[in-house]
Amino acid sequence: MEILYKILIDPFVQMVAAPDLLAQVVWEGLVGGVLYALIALGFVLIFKASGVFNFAQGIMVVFAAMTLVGVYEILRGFGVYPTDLAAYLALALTFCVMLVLAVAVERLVLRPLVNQPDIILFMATFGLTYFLIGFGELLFGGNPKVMIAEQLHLPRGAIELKILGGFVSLQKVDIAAAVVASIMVIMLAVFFQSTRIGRALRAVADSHKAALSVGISLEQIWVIVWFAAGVVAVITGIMWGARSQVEFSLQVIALKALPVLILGGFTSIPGAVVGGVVIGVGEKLGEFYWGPLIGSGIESWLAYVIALLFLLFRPQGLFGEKIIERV
Amino acid sequence: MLYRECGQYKTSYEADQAVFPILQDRIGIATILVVAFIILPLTASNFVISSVLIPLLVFSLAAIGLNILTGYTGLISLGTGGFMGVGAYACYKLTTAWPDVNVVVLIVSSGVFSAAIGVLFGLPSLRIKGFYLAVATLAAQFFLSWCFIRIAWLYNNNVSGAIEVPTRSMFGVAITGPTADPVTRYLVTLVIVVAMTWVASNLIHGRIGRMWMAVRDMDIAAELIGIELYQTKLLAFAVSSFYCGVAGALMVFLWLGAAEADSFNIDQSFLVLFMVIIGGLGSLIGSFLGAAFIWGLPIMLRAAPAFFGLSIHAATVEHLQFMIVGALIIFFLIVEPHGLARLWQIGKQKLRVWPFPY
Amino acid sequence: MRAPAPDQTAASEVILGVENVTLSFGGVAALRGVSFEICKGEIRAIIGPNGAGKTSMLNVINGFYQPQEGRITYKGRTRHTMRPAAAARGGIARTFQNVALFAGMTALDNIMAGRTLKMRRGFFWQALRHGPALAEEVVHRRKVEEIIDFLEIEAIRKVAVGQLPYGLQKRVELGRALAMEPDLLLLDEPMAGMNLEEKEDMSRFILDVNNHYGTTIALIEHDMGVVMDLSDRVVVLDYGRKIADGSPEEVKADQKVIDAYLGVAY
Amino acid sequence: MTTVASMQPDTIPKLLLHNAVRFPARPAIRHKDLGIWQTWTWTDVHEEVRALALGLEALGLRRGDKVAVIGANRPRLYWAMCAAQALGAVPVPVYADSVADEMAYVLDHAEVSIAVVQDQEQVDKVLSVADRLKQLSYLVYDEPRGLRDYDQARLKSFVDVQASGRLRLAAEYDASASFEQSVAGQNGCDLAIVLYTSGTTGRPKGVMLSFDNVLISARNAIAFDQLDENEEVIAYLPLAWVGDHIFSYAQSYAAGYCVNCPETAETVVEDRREIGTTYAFAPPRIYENLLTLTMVRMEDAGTIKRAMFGYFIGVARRWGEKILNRQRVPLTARLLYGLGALLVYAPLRNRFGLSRIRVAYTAGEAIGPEIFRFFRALGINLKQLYGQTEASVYVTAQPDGEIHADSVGKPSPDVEVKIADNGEVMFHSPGVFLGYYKDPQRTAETRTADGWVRTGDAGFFDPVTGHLKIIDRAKDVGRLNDGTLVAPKYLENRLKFYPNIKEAVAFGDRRDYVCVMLNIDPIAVGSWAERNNITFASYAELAAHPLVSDLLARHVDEVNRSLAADGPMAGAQIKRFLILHKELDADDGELTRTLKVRRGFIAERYRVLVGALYDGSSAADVETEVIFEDGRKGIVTARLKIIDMTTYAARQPVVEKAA
Repeated sequence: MEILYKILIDPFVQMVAAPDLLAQVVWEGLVGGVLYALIALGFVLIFKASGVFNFAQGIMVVFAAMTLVGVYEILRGFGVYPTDLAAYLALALTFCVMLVLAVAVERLVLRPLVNQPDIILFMATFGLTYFLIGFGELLFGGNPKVMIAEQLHLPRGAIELKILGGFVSLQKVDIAAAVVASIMVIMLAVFFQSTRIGRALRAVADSHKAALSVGISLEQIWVIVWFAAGVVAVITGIMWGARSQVEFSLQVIALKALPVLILGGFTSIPGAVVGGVVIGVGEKLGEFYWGPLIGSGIESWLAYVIALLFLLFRPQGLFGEKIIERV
Repeated sequence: MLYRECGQYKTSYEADQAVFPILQDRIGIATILVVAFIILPLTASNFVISSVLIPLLVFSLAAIGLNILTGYTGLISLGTGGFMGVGAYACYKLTTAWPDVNVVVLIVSSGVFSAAIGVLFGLPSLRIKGFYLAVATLAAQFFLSWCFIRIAWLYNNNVSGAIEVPTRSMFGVAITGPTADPVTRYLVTLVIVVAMTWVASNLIHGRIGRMWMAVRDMDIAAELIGIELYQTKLLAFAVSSFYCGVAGALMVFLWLGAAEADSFNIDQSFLVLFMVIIGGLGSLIGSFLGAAFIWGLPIMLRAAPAFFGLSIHAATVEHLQFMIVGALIIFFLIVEPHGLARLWQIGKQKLRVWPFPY
Repeated sequence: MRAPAPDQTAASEVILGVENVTLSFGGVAALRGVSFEICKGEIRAIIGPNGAGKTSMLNVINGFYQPQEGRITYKGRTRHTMRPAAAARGGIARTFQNVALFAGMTALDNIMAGRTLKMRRGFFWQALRHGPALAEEVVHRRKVEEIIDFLEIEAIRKVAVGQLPYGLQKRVELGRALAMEPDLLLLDEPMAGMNLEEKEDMSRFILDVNNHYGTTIALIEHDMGVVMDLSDRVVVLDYGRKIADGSPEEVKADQKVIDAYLGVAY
Repeated sequence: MTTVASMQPDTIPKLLLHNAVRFPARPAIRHKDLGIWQTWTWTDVHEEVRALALGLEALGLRRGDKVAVIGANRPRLYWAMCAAQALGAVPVPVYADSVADEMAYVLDHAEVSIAVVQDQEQVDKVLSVADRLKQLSYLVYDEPRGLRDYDQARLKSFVDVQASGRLRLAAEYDASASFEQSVAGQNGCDLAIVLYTSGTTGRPKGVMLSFDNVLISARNAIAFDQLDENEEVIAYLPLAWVGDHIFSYAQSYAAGYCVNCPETAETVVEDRREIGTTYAFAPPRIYENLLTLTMVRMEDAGTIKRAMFGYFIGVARRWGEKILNRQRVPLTARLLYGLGALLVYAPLRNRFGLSRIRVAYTAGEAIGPEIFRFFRALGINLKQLYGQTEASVYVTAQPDGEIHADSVGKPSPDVEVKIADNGEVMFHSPGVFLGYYKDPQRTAETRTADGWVRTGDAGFFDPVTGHLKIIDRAKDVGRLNDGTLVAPKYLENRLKFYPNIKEAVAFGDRRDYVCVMLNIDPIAVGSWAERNNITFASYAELAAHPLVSDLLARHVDEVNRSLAADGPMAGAQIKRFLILHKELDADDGELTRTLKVRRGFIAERYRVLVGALYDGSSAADVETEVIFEDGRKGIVTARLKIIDMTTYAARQPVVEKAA
């Protein structure tokens, strides 16, 4: 009885008791969710177009961030000045690196493995992950770096809102992140809906022939999506890096994107966003209000359990197309 | 060439259905067993035994477990590490609860617990498939490693949060704990692994194995010939987790001697998954080859610089190792997606039809 | 064409009855109030132009699809929904239009798999694979070998079915179905994509199955010649409706059928 | 020998009883059926045969009746022969692939009263001509498959017949005794079997052999090659062929060794490998096919492997023969050969299923020296023998260590051989047949009053080795208008030694020069074509391809060169040849059932072509009627190119060294 009360009633009582706290928690979750969403976005892009479940998305984020910072440091080393110039130069170069990466992946991994079963491609991206970890650490060393947030003129500090009879503080970086994320989603949506390439990419998801009929070769499409995913990774890297620091252990956040995808469906961009937010918020709420009951740290798995329960009722995800089995 | 099958004819189905119908194969297996049971214990150094051979056996067993699920039944799992952990912690609890029960018995029976957990997390497998299922197992992985940290009862509330293997002996010989001699631990592990491999091959070559593979290859057709998909999948989960569990127990009790939650994290799951993929999905031999490759490669890479008299910074070696392993995984998937086992098969076939190409 | 098998002319006892079955996917109707009967021991052909709902009909019969309306009476027991596994246990076997074999297994294992339902030995014995389990395995291997002999596929017994030519794959699939010792055998275009010789063989096998084991057979086929030779009675579907039902000759003469097939090779 | 033989059981049924006591638990016969080698010991066979015999007796089979045995090599069909013999009836094996009409002739001529057949196919054939067979009372079939709806009146299943026999054993106290009586009631001089030989001309003749004929020959051969009960043979040649009858039946009973029946025709090679035969008997084409197959497959092998293979085959050709004949060879050669054995020879023997072979015979036709030496070089003890149905096989055979590629060996034990004035080979032996069934006239033509048999083959004894050499059919040895000797078969064999040439038909008798018609070997030439990326849709198209005719022209030229060095044959070089548009086929009557060319028939059938060959025209149109498997008839037309060859002046004959 006691325990039931603790689980079913008590948390909500607390929420009502301190709405500002609730708001704060939700906001935290929201921001976390946005970042999940960004990573999920990378997954979706690639999965949509090449049916590859890209486990390497996580490391791509870290790699991008590392490259950005690394390149920046090098440029500074050459005495490029002012700092913001160096920063933006570094950003530009990072994009180039991601493009190179995309091309390399297409040439060395995807093309030779075309028509292999999904599991094989999935494993290949594991190999890619390992490789990038080793490569990155070799280049930039294993220890954490600080994101060049201010050089990139990311807002700093926090806004203190006096609402709900209390204080809710919003980190400007987080706001920026949210904004950037939304902008990017919109851009992608537009890209997919109303550009030729975008339509081609959508077509690929359905059938490769369709794509060719649009006049774009599969190879090109792969390069494009992987580059797009790379760009997303850079942004994600900056945002994430700005909140904490940049280190290789971050790559496990890739796994966090999985439940998000489950919710959103592997092929839906809005799904990724919504899923991300749901997971982010759910996680924080769970951690904050229910966590203490069973020893904290439930963040680490709550997301998956949420996804799992959700799966049982809607296997194809929120926005995923319904799967009809033909016999 | 080496295979001279002329004159090997079968007059009974028992002989024809045998796991190794070809004489030369039987000889080969016999030799391997002799080497493993007699030659190696006598010749190999303690280092080789305790940090190469034993882990190799342990991982092979885990790989077999995962292979039963992923390779034979076609269900991807990322929870191997977790299931191994269950085995390990269960074994720890058992040995500390019943100090005088034979530890080998406890090691094997600890698999039962992981089997149970495996079935629990296998329940969604009816509704969901492929990567979605992978997520379910991922949930298992993270939930379990959380348990290993948070539930102090599992490690008898000791401050370190780690489990220390108590010394247990059999026929007066210490086989677990710090005092146990590597060779003894090796032999015990070997016996368990060989026995369980034998059982696995029995299952796979019989009705149950065919049911698993049927589900893997074409679940619709499987249903059509009267196979209950759900039960079959759950059975696969149970057996698979059992093997992983025992592997986990062996890992702690006969290899590491101690472990904490981190020993069973997601990386462990991936490691075993690599072994299965590189070794070859749906092949027992592959499980061994894969384990040998994935476990042996880094060791060799670490040894390499010294071997060539180069002095490279340890960290650098570490990084290079990551790169090479990653690259090799991709390389293998490209040249032979069906893994080392297939390479072995092809080689064998070549020897059988020698000197002809086909 | 063929001498009717004695038992079937004797007592035309109904083994399967389909009563105004209606099936639709999200508004698209595949079957509309179809009814017909299959008698014990006969060879019943289901024909019709593409998209007539033939395959859907088979899928309803062995429980892949659940009809929105209508009833299926099998061996006197009426049921509305049924799972394929249950149908299998009830003695309904089936082959597919585009072969659905277990690609990773040998021809032998594929057919052995067909015996699954008949094998009893539990996990424990399976794990030992000696004594009872092995004995059982041997008994069923023998049964399977009889089928292999029957279908004349000795030479490919131990070849992985993936590597077999299409015609042989179809044979193996038939073998797997036979291994279940079914009372009702559903064949979905058993001769699709075969050359003349293979078709002749397959026809012979189908007749022999019906004649040798007295198995009731319902088959979908495009090749009219084959249908006319093999079947005792024919149901004709068009756009999910039954438009004719009767002996091959009657059906052939039926104006509705001819119209439906207008333009289709006849 | 004869004396020894006479002390042993003198009929096959007696041997059965004898073996059941001698080797009760030894395997007598195996059949790969339902995926495994089903095995019957001599005890089992005794039981089976007795049951069948009693059953057949119940069907009214009496002493002297004829029992046709039609089908593939199956234990039950062999038992049927023995069961019939046990009752004093006479088995008449019939070629299973003969068309209904041929079958009708044999069954009718032999006055068969019961036919034991394998399956529906044979039943259908027999029933289709049943109205012409007055005597035929019952058809006993082995496989019931597909026969359910047949009118069962004259059909009996093998199982039922045996069952009725077993019933008698149970019911009648003296059944078993009466069986043994009837076995004991016969002796060596009784008629054992009638084998119909599809002679190169005219209707088949029924060769009557007594138990003595069969068994004495069999025992002599067993002694000659030191065979015992441990041999394993594969039975896959037609039951009606004397070779199979002696090797897979008579000798098995006499020596007590095990006969193995393959699962299906396609799996013979596989099954042979599984069993690992120790004693084999086959016409040359079987070995030719093995060699062709080997060469074709090695063509597809990787470069290194091909080189390795080529090198060691070279080593084998150089030393293998000597080593096999226990001659002195340098140590290095031995070592090389040993290495080769590890890498090539032993694996090849394994692939051929000849790893355990002790003695392998080739007979019925001349075998190409190349082929012959190839197998011997691999360490396979391949030997030639010269035999005839009329002789219960054995006329001459090569003793171990006395092997010459171009001879057929010395007279077998108890056999006397002489050369008639016209060059025809004649023999006299315990194996000499009783006569042709119901054909005293042709019997008289073949066998002289004092028991010498005309083989119809021309030959001579090699003065050096004392071995017999066969040139050709005596009647076929002709002369060109200028008087030079022509031995068509001799030419044909020379040509057929080339893997690319499947069949050859030579003409020349009473003509100005020699011409030949060739059949390409579809496998060999086919793969050659693929390697030279020559595309072709049909046999005819391939045969007509100019590059193919060039290829064959080269072979013919080589033959001409070698003929030039061939003393008496030097004059008979080939002037012109053409390549036939279709394969010569037994179903079209162009080959005999034992696949020998029927030159006369072909000359008649392709009159046009022969004409064209001799009227100097450069091409000829041909139109042939062919009979398809299902009996339908069709017309094949083609325009064939005729190629002119150069001939060479005769050179001093070089004596061919043995190996």
